[in-house]
Amino acid sequence: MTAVDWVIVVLRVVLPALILPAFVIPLVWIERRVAAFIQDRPGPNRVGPFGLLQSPADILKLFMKEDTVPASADKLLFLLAPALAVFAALSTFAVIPYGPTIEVAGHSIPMIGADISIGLLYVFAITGLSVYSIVLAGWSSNDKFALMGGIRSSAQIISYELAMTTAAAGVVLAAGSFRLTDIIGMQQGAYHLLPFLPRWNVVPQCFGFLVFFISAFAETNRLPFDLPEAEAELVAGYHTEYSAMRFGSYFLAEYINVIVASAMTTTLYFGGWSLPGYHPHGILGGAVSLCVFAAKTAFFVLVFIWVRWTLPRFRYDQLMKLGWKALLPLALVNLLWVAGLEMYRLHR
Amino acid sequence: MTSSLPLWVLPAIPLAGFAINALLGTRFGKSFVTAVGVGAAGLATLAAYSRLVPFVAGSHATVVETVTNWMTVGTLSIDISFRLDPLSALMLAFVTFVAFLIHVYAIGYMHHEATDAGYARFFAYLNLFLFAMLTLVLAESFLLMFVGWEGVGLCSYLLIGYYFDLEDAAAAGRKAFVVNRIGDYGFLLGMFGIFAAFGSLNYTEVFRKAAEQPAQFGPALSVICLCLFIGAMGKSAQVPLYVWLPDAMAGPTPVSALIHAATMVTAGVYMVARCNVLFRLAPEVMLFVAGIGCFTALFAGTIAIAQNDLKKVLAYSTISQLGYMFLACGVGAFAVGMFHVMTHACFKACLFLGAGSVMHAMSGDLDVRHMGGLKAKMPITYWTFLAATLAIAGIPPFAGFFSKDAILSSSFEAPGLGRLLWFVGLFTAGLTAFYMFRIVSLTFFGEFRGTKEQAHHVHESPSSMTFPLVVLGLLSVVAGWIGLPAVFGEHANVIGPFLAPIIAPIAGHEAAHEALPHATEWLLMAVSVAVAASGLYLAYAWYAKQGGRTPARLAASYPGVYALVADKYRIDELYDVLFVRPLAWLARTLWKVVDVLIIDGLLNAAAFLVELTGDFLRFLQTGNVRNYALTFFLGLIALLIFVVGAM
Amino acid sequence: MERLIFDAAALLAILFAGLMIALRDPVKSVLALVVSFFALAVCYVLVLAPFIAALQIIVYAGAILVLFLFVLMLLNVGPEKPDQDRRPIQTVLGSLAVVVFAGMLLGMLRASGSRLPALPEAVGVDALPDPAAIARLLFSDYLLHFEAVSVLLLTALVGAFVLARGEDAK
Amino acid sequence: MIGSIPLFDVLLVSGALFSIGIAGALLRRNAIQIFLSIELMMNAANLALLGYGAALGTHQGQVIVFFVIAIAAAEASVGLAIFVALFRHTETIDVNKINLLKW
Amino acid sequence: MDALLRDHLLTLVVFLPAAGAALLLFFPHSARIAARNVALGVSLVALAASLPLWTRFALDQGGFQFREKIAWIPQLGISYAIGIDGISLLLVLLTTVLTPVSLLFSLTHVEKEVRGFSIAFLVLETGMLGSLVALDLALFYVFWEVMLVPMYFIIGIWGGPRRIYASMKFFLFTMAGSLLMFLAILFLAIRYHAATGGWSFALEDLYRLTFTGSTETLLFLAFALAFAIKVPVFPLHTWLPDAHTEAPTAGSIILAGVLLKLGVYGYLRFALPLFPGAAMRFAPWLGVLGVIGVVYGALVAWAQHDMKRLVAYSSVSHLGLVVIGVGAFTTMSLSGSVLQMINHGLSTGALFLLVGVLYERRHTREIDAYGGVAAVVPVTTALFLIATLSSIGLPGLNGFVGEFTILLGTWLSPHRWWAIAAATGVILSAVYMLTLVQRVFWSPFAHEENRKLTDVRPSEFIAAATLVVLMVWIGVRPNDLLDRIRPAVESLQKSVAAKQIAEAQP
Repeated sequence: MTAVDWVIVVLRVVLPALILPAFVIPLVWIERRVAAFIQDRPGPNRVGPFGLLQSPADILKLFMKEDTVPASADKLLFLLAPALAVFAALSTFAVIPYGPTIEVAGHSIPMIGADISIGLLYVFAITGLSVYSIVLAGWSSNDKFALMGGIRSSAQIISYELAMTTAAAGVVLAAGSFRLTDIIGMQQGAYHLLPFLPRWNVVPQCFGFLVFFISAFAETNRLPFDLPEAEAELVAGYHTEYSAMRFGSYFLAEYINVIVASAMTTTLYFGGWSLPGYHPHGILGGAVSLCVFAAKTAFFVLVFIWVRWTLPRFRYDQLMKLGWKALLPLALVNLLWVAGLEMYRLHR
Repeated sequence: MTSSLPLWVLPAIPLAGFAINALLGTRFGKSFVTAVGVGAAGLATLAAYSRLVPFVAGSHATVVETVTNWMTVGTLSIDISFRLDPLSALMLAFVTFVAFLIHVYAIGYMHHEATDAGYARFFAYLNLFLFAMLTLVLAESFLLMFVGWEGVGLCSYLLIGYYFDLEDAAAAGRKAFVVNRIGDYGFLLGMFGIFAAFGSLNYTEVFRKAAEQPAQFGPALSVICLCLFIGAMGKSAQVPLYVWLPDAMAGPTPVSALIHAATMVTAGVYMVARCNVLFRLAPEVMLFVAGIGCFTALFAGTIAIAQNDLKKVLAYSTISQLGYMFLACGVGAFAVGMFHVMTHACFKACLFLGAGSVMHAMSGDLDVRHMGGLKAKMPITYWTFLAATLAIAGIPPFAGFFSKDAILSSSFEAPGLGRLLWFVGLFTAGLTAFYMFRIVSLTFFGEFRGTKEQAHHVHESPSSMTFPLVVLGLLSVVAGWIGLPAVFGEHANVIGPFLAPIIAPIAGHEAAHEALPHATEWLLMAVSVAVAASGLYLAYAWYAKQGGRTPARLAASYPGVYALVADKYRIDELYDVLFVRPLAWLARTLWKVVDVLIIDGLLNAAAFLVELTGDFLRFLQTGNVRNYALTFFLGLIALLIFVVGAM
Repeated sequence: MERLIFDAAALLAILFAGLMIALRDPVKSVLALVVSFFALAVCYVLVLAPFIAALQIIVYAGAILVLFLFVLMLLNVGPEKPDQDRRPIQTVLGSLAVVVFAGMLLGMLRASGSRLPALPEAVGVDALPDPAAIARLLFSDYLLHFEAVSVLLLTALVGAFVLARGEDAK
Repeated sequence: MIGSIPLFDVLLVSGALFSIGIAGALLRRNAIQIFLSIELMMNAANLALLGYGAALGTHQGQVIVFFVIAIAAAEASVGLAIFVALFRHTETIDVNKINLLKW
Repeated sequence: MDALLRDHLLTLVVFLPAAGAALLLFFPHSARIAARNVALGVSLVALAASLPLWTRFALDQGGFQFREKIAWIPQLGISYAIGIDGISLLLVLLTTVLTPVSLLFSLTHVEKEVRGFSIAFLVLETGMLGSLVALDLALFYVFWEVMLVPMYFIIGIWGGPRRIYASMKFFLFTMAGSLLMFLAILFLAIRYHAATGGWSFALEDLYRLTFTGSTETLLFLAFALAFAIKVPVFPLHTWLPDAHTEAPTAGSIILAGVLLKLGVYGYLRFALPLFPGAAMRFAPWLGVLGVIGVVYGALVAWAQHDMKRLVAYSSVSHLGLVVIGVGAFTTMSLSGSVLQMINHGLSTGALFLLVGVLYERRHTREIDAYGGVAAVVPVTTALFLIATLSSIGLPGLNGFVGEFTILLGTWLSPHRWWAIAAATGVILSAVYMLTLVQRVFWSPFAHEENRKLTDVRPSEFIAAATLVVLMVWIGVRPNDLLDRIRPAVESLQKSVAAKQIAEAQP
């Protein structure tokens, strides 16, 4: 391996990790503006043009604030938890392809962190980890609200991960691989029967998509599934005791998760970076694909925000009911359906 | 004789009667039951005579009719086949007839029987008995005879226990059956012996083989005959197995008359006579038979003297008379024995029925001390009873005289102990006359000693009861005339020649029987008549004339003896101490000690041992998971070491 | 390089495993185990079993151990109290046994070291084996086992539910 | 680059982990920790299996491990359920105190 | 269907009850009436199915008939091989008759867990039938144990006050024996493997093995013990009184009627032909134990004051007689033994049934609690009397034929004195049975509470009457049975003789 290859590898892996947090800053602003729009109020508009600098200011504040650690807390874990949250959020992105493999000066550069054969599983593995950050936070801060939050989230995330995985299994079944590039690959082009329809998984697996997307909300603890931090009941849930940048890092992690969730949805059900009928070449192609990918992801991020400011919060038992009695069965049905399709395809 | 109806019909008729009465009797009431029961008996009698008349008229050739094969196992093959020969003919003649009479008698006697059910039961049993008795009589093989043998035993059991709610009746029934069973045990072994020796149980075959080469079977036969005779002892109530018969009087009187006087009890004699071929080949057993018979006659007679229960006296007299019969058989005069069987059937049945009639009049009371002067109140009963008494006492020309005299004379002429036997028999004859006339005097003479209401109630019995009495009374007068002694002329004796063919000639045993000189005959007759008459007179004098003062004085002067005799020599008590109690004790011990203590003890001990071990081992169960885990792991290590060692 | 990673991961795994049994506080030992399993997952990847590694994290770290935590928090079990009935025999014998066992393992390993199979050749990250092969095995040769396990899981599900819901829920 | 780990190392590690697991299982009193130790032992076994699988170039090892994990999941769920039930009664999960199962 | 009836009639008979039990499993717990009716119906169907066995049984041949053979565990040569000869034919019919009879009786008298009871009973029937028809030792053992378990429950659940003790005793006794037998069976199979290289548990294969000396003795003893316990032979009999006494009436009927017979049957079918040498060596012991059993059982029966116990001990006595017949080993005595098994099944079954009639009304088995009840229950009395007479061997009823042939056969054998000693049973049986009759049904009316005793119900009457009819039939026409027994017995003797010769020259 030459030095260039090394550079390429490093870039492939590191860039997303660096860029992603950067996206958060505008995202926060966007959310607040959208929220304001939905609630029919101006929103942040003082700091900088259109209040664009609001978010940087908040971050600055967070960095400046005093970092308190409860005396009765378990120091080590208390400090560890938020870091874990960010780590989990960031490391997911490593396997998500944000563009095709492009040829640049004889080097073939796959636009993806690491194109491993178990990409999807990896994602779920990391998601599974993210629960620890919350549970630990809840437990280590030695505060009953926090603990409640922790317990809730652990149960909630595990439950919904089931539904999510099962839904995703449909996609895997269709693609015959965990490799996300393969998954995108099989979504190229259009159906030969209805050429106007892109061969995205969402078409045959709309239910799978629904389940996946809804579960994504739960996984990211966003409304209407933000029970671990339901301020009305638990003050602020698992991060009640956190302040300053530690709180910030949860904040950060949440938004990154939102982005990642959207990216995954895009990848699994909406052909990722691919554009029906467009075959990218060279750097330009890479750039276009990247934009396409970003656009699709952004759309889902907006949906996240929209939903948050539209729907009320579930009660906990309702949450569980939904997860176990609605989503999981639905996902299973979807799986069966996909299996049927595959059988049909094989026997044709 | 194709036209005549087959022999199997004879037992079949009463069997049918039994079945009908047993199943339907209770439903259709007394008249129906009477019709069926008595009808069955009558039909059987008719059927019997329809065979007998031609038989007697014609040549007395033995007839054997086989119905079917009953059982075939290995070498054993038993046919259901019936035999008509002089012997069975004789039995058949009076069994059916007497049975019929007694059926008739029972109509009146049982009429007061409360429930239809009981009435039906009674007649059903009677019919069943008749069936069994006919089977016994007509059987051609020992086994079939055994069927009848046990059958009559069963019926006597059932009928003795007819009043099952009376303690003593129930007990008596059981006693009768059990004692009979002891006899049957002998009979069984006898049969086994016979089969082992002759390879068959059919009379014809067995007797033929025995008669042809007697030497071959000699030793075995003495055992066989002994066993058979034990059976006879049980059935015919000989010492020491007589104890059931007196108790059997607990049954209804017709039953006593039919079963325990006329027919069943004579089955033993019949059987011995039937097997005369075998017995004659076992002389020592013959002697034994004679001895037992003789002793029983005397023994029972002495007991009879001191009894005050009318039926008890008759019972003992029956035993005594049966002794006579065996005496006859024992001295080889089987025909004579059978002759006495027949005559005895007539007069003893008559006596019992008379007793029944008296009992009926005395409303159930049988104690002669409460009677007296019944002559006037119930003449028919009196006269018939008197006739029968004279017959049994052996007063010529009454039936008993001839048969008894024949027995005495034949024992007199018997070799060896003959004279002794004759003397004892003679004495017993006197006794018989005495005690019989004793009860006659006590019952019919003198003045009434019962209570007022008894006196008021006493009356002659209904015609259904008196009719049989009269018939039997007449019979007990004339029945003996078919067996006149030789002194009355060459052909005076009908029965002897008639029965002669059953005494089959045995190779090498020419019956060296020369008749006694007439003078001796006359003498013997005279002596016996004299003895009997004196016995009669004594009884009359003591009990009718002077109201029994002398005997009372005698009893008073020898209280011990009197009590002993009155208590029947306390034989029952003796048996109780000798056999019943020890056996009961043994049974209890076996149960409580062997079963419970030893065997179960061992078992429970073993169980306890196991439990004990468990109690110790259980302490390994600390209940602490970690201990278990540790043990488990140590085991794993051991295993590992083992494997590594293996490598 | 992968040797380095492996050794590091292995060391980490062993270290935290030790920590797991050393710590008094169950929650902490669970966390220690989580870390240890992570390290193990890395090892799995390095022995060419990425699929299993993923499962390891999803099922073990992501589900089972979370379940542990969940239960611990639910029951709110404090740190182990200093033992009142200490069982010296158990402790001593146990430790002894462990030592012996470890020693034996080591010995056996040394004994058979030479006869162990040869090294598999290394591959690139992108060329990690595809789980499809395993899937094929699972659904062909091991189908019965697979179904059996699925039934087992179902049973366990029901069993766990029945056990844990307690009397009041009836 | 991935793979080419000498089986010896793998087995060594798995052995070490296994021993640690046993030690935990034998020496801890906290049921949960015992349970954890058992899980650890399973993983040690898994590691060995995978190592062999890799060395022999088959997938059998992974399949077996797959089953092991599945079974471990079942076991964990039931086991924990038992603990919950137990705790409800005895307010403790110290196995030294849970010894009702004795004479 | 025709094919089934033609080729698999025996299987049909054997497994009908089991099928019925399976059917009952689907019944709700509360369906008491339905359960008992179904059970009764099924047993009746089984009876109906078993009648063709009687009619289509070829009299002239000694071997097994209605044979079926299906490989079951071919690796071990274990096959589902069944078939019947005269001996098993009669016992099969006895079983199929007694089961409905006992169920008919239980109709009105089992209250607790009717469904379970019916199931247990049907399974029991299959077990009994199976062990009667099995011609493969492994199969036989399976059925043998199948038979054991339901009886254990029947006694242990539906039994009297001391049922637990009784059932435990019953179970342990039987188990102890059958385990030894199991070992012996395995040993046989292994020997067969060693001899031929193939595996087989089939009877006719194992018949061909010949053993000598101590091996044979041990094997024989292992088998004999199992069967001796079941019979039961004298010192091993103490489980029987308890089991009989505590078992529910129906249980007692089956226990006495069929289970005990399986001991003798097993001896005749397995122990004797497999190890004739040893069997002959031990025959004297067998006979002696039989004699002891006869006298002992009778005496102890006499000492009882519990009706069922009395009848139970009478069984000991009667089966002692059967054992003697087997020990004597003459054609006559063997036939007698087989016949006597049937007789005892009928008479003792009837006795238990009628005792049960009283028990269900007065709920006591104490003899002294009765007395003079003939006045209130005449029909019961009559039936009981007949059963008694049959059991004490009155000629004209079934008991006599068996007794007589056994005793006569024994007399003809070298051991004449057995017959002499055993014949005392004739007296003793009269003693204890008539004592029972006298103290229960006759003698003065003792207890006022007996006034309200009701006579037999129709169902009970039918049940008892069936048995009575059979008693009379066998008593009058014993040949119907003997003709079927004869060939079997003769072939048995032939095979034994042949094998003894074979063992003589190794």
